[in-house]
Amino acid sequence: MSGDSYSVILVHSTSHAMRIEKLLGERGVACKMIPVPRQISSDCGVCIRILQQDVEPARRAVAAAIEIQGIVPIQGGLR
Amino acid sequence: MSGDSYSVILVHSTSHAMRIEKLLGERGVACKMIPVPRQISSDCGVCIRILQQDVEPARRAVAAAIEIQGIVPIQGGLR
Amino acid sequence: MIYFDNAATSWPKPPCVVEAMMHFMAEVGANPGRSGHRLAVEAARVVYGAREAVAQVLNAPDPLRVVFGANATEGLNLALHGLLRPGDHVITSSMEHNSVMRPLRVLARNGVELTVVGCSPQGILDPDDLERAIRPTTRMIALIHASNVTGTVLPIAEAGHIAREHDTLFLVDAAQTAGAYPIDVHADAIDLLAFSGHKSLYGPMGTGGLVIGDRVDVARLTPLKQGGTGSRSEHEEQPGFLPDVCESGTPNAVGLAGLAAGARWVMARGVEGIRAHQMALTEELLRGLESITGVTIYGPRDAQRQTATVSFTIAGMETSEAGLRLDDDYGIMCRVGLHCAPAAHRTLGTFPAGTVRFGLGGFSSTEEVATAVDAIAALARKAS
Amino acid sequence: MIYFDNAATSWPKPPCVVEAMMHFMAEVGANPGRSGHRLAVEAARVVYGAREAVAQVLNAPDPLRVVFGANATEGLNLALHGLLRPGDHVITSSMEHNSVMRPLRVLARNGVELTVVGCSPQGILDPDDLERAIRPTTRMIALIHASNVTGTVLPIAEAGHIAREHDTLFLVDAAQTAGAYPIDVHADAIDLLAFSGHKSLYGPMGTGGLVIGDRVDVARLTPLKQGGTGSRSEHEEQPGFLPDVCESGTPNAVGLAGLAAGARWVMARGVEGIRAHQMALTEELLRGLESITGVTIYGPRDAQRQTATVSFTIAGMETSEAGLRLDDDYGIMCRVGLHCAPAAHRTLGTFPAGTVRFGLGGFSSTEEVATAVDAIAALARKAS
Repeated sequence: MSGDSYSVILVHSTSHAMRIEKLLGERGVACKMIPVPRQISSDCGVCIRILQQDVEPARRAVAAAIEIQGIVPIQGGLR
Repeated sequence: MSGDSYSVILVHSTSHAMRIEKLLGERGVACKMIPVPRQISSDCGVCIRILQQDVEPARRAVAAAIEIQGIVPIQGGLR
Repeated sequence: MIYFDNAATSWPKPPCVVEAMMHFMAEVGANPGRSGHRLAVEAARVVYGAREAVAQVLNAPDPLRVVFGANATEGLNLALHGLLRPGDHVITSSMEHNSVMRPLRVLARNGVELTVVGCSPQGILDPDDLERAIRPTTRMIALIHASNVTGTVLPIAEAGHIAREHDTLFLVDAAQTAGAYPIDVHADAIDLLAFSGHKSLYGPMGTGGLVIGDRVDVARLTPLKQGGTGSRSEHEEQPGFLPDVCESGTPNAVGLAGLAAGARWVMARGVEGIRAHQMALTEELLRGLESITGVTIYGPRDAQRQTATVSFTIAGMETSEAGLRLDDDYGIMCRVGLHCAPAAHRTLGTFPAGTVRFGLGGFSSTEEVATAVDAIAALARKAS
Repeated sequence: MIYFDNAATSWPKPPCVVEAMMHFMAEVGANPGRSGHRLAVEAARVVYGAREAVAQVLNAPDPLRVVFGANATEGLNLALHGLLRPGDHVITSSMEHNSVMRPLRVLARNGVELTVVGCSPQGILDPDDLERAIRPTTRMIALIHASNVTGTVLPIAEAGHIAREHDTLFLVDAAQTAGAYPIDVHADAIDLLAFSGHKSLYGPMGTGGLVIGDRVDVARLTPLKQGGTGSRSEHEEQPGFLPDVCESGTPNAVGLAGLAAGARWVMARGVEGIRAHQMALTEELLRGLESITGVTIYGPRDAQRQTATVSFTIAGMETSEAGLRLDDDYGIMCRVGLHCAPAAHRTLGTFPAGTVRFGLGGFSSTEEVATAVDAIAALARKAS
C-alpha cells in the first residue's frame, strides 16, 4: 500500500462518518476511519480515508445523502 | 397471617420506600412493599406494610433518616 | 409468572438483545465518536446501526435525524422545551401522559399558551376539535399516539394533516406504539416523534429519543444539555448540526447495541405481524373480561382501535388490592393506579381511584390471557 | 491489544458488572418505581442499591441525594442550568472540559456573569486566584477535579473551603476522579458533585449523575426535564423532592445494576488501593516517556499530583499520525487531539495541535506501560 496516494473525506461528526462508511461500503468503495490529520481543519476527530482514485465515485455516493466538509488529498505518513 | 393487623408507612417516592426497607431490614422489622391502598392519599404508588405491633420500632428506625408522610393502619384485605 | 406490565417496559427481551449487549461489553466497550482507534470506531458503528434500525421501523428518512436520549420523556422534553417560546401556542389532548403534561405546565407558567383538547370518555379524540383549537400563534400540536392507560389510538394521520395545513409542527409521543403499531413518520407528516427504546422496540431501559423531521429548523432547537460531542472540539460553543447538537456527553452505547438488536428483531418479525398477534390477544382479553360480572373496561373495547393495553376495574375491590392479589396469589404482574397520567384518568372518569392495567407484549400468549381472565373472574366473585 | 483510553471510558469492566447486567436483563427486567409488583420492587431495589454504592464511594451522606442521569455531562448541566440565573456570577477554571464550558457559554449569553480563572501551563490552579475572583454576586464555583487532558488534580479541598467561607455553592466535575481518587463530599465541603458511572466507577456507559448536598435548596433547582416519576401521579406538576424531581421517565435500570456492581467492586478494592496502583503505573509511564528524546509531556509530570492520565507530543509527528500508528502498528488504543477541552489545551499551549493522551485504568499493567513506552520510543526515532 505504501505507493498509494490517499484523500480524506472531512465530516462534521462521527455519526456522519458512519453514514458515509455505510454508503461507500454499499458501493464497494474501500475506506478506513482515521484521526483527522491536524494540518487539516475539521469539525470532527475522525475522517474517512479513501484511495485517491476513488475520490469521484465517493463524491457521487455521498452527494445526495449527506453534507460533507470536503475531500482533500493527504500526504505520506497516514497509511 | 390472616389474623394479623397491619399499618402502612406512606412515603413520597419509591426511592424513599427502598431506603426505609433497608433501614427496617437492618433492625429486623419485617416489611413488604405493596401498592398504596387507594382510600389513603399518598405521593407514591407503593408503601411499606408492617405489622401493627412494629409501628413504634419502625417509627424510631426511620425518624432520623428520612421524612415520611405518615404511618396509618389498614383494614382487612391487603394481606 | 405472567408479566403483563409491558406498557411500562417490555420483558422478557428477545435473546438477541441481551447477546448484543454482552458482545458490546466484552468485545467493543469503547466510547463511540470520541477517539479514532479501532474499538472507538466499532462503538460508533454500533450506535449508528441503532439510528438506522430505529429509522427503518418508523420509516424516518434520515438516520442522522434520529437523536438518542435516556427515554421517550427526554425526547418529549427536547421537543417541547427546545422549540416552544413565550407567546407560542401549543395544543395537546386530555389523554396525555405526564411526560407531556408536566413539561407543558412548566412552559405554560413561562408564557407559552396551552390548549388541552378534550377527548371522549373512551379517550377518543375528534380531529375537528383539534382543528378548531388552532390559532394564528399555534406553533405545535403534541399528541400521544396511543394512551398508556387504555391503549386508545389517537388519529395521528388526520392530526398530521391538520398540522401541515396550518403550518404548525406536529409532535407525536410514540412511547406506547413505536414497534407495536405501524408508524410512518414520512407519510403521516410527523415533524417530531418521541420514542421509547425499551418498550415495543425491545431494547433495554436507558434508551429512547426523538426523530426530528426536516421541517424542524435545527438552528431554532435549543438542546436540554450542552457538552462534549467529539465534534467541533476547538469550540466552546455547542455544534449546530444533528445529531450532535442534542447528544452531549458519552452515549449509552451498550444500551444502543441492545436497541439496535431489538429494532432489527422487530423488523424481522414485521410491525404488521406483531400488531396482528397483539390484536388477536387483545380481542381475547377484552372478550374474556367483558364476560365477567362486576368488571368495567375503559377505552374503546375494540382491539382494532387500541394497543395491547387494557384498563379495567373490579366492583367492590380497590385497584391496589387487585394488584396485590394478582401478584401474590396468581403471579400476575400488572400496574394499578394512575399510570403517571392524571389527565387521562380524569377523561376516563377513573380519577383518582385509577384502574388495573394489563399491558400485553410480544411474548404474551393465549394461555396467559386465559389464566389472567380466570384470575380476574375469581377476584370479581370474591369481591361481589 | 492495549487499551489506554480509560479516560474516555474504562474497559474492560470487572466481570461482576457484566454479570449484574445480565442478571437484571434475565431475572428482574421490570420498570423500577412505577408498579408495585415483585419485579418492579426488585428493580427499584437495584436502583436504590446503586445510590447507596455511589454515595459510599464518595462519602456522600444521603443516598437519596444521589440523582442519576445519562452521564457526568447531564449532572453538570443539571447543576449549572438548574441553579444559575441571570445576574448570578459563576467562577470556573481554564482547565475545564466542554461539558462545563459549553453550558456556561450558553448561560453567559443569557445574563449569567462568568469568570474563567487562569491555570498555570501545567494546568495548576492557585486557590488565591480563585478567591480573588469572588464577587458579592458569586453564586457558584465550578471546578474540574482532575483534567481529562493532563490528569492535573485541582485543589478542591481549598476551593471548597473558599466557597463555604464566601457562602457560594461549590460544584465539582469528578468525571475523571470518582472511584480513582479519594473524594469526600462531606469533608471537602462539596455542594454538587457530577460523576461519571462508566469511567472509574466501572459501570456501563449510560450512567452518571449528580450528588446534591444539603446546602442546595431543592426548591430553587430547576430540573432539565419533567415527566412521569411514579410519584405524585395525581398531579400535572413535577414533584419537588429528591431524587424524583431530577429523574423523570424510565431510568437506565440495567445500567444502574452494572454501576452498583462497579461501585461495590471499587469499594472492595478500596479507592486508596486503586489510587496507589495507578500512581505507581503513572510514575513508570512518566519516567519512561521522559527518557525518550523528542517527547514532550504536559501537566505536572508527577504521579502524586495527577491521575493516571498522561498527555504528550512527539517532535516531528502529528498527534493524528501517532494515534493511527499506535493503533495500526502496535495495537495501542489512545485518544489524540483536543479531548473536548479546548480551554485546557489553550492553557497548556497545545492548541490547536492537541496531544496524544494515554489514559490508564484499573486493569492496566506494568507490562503494558513498558510496551507502550517502547512503541513511543520507536515512533520518536522514526520521526526525528
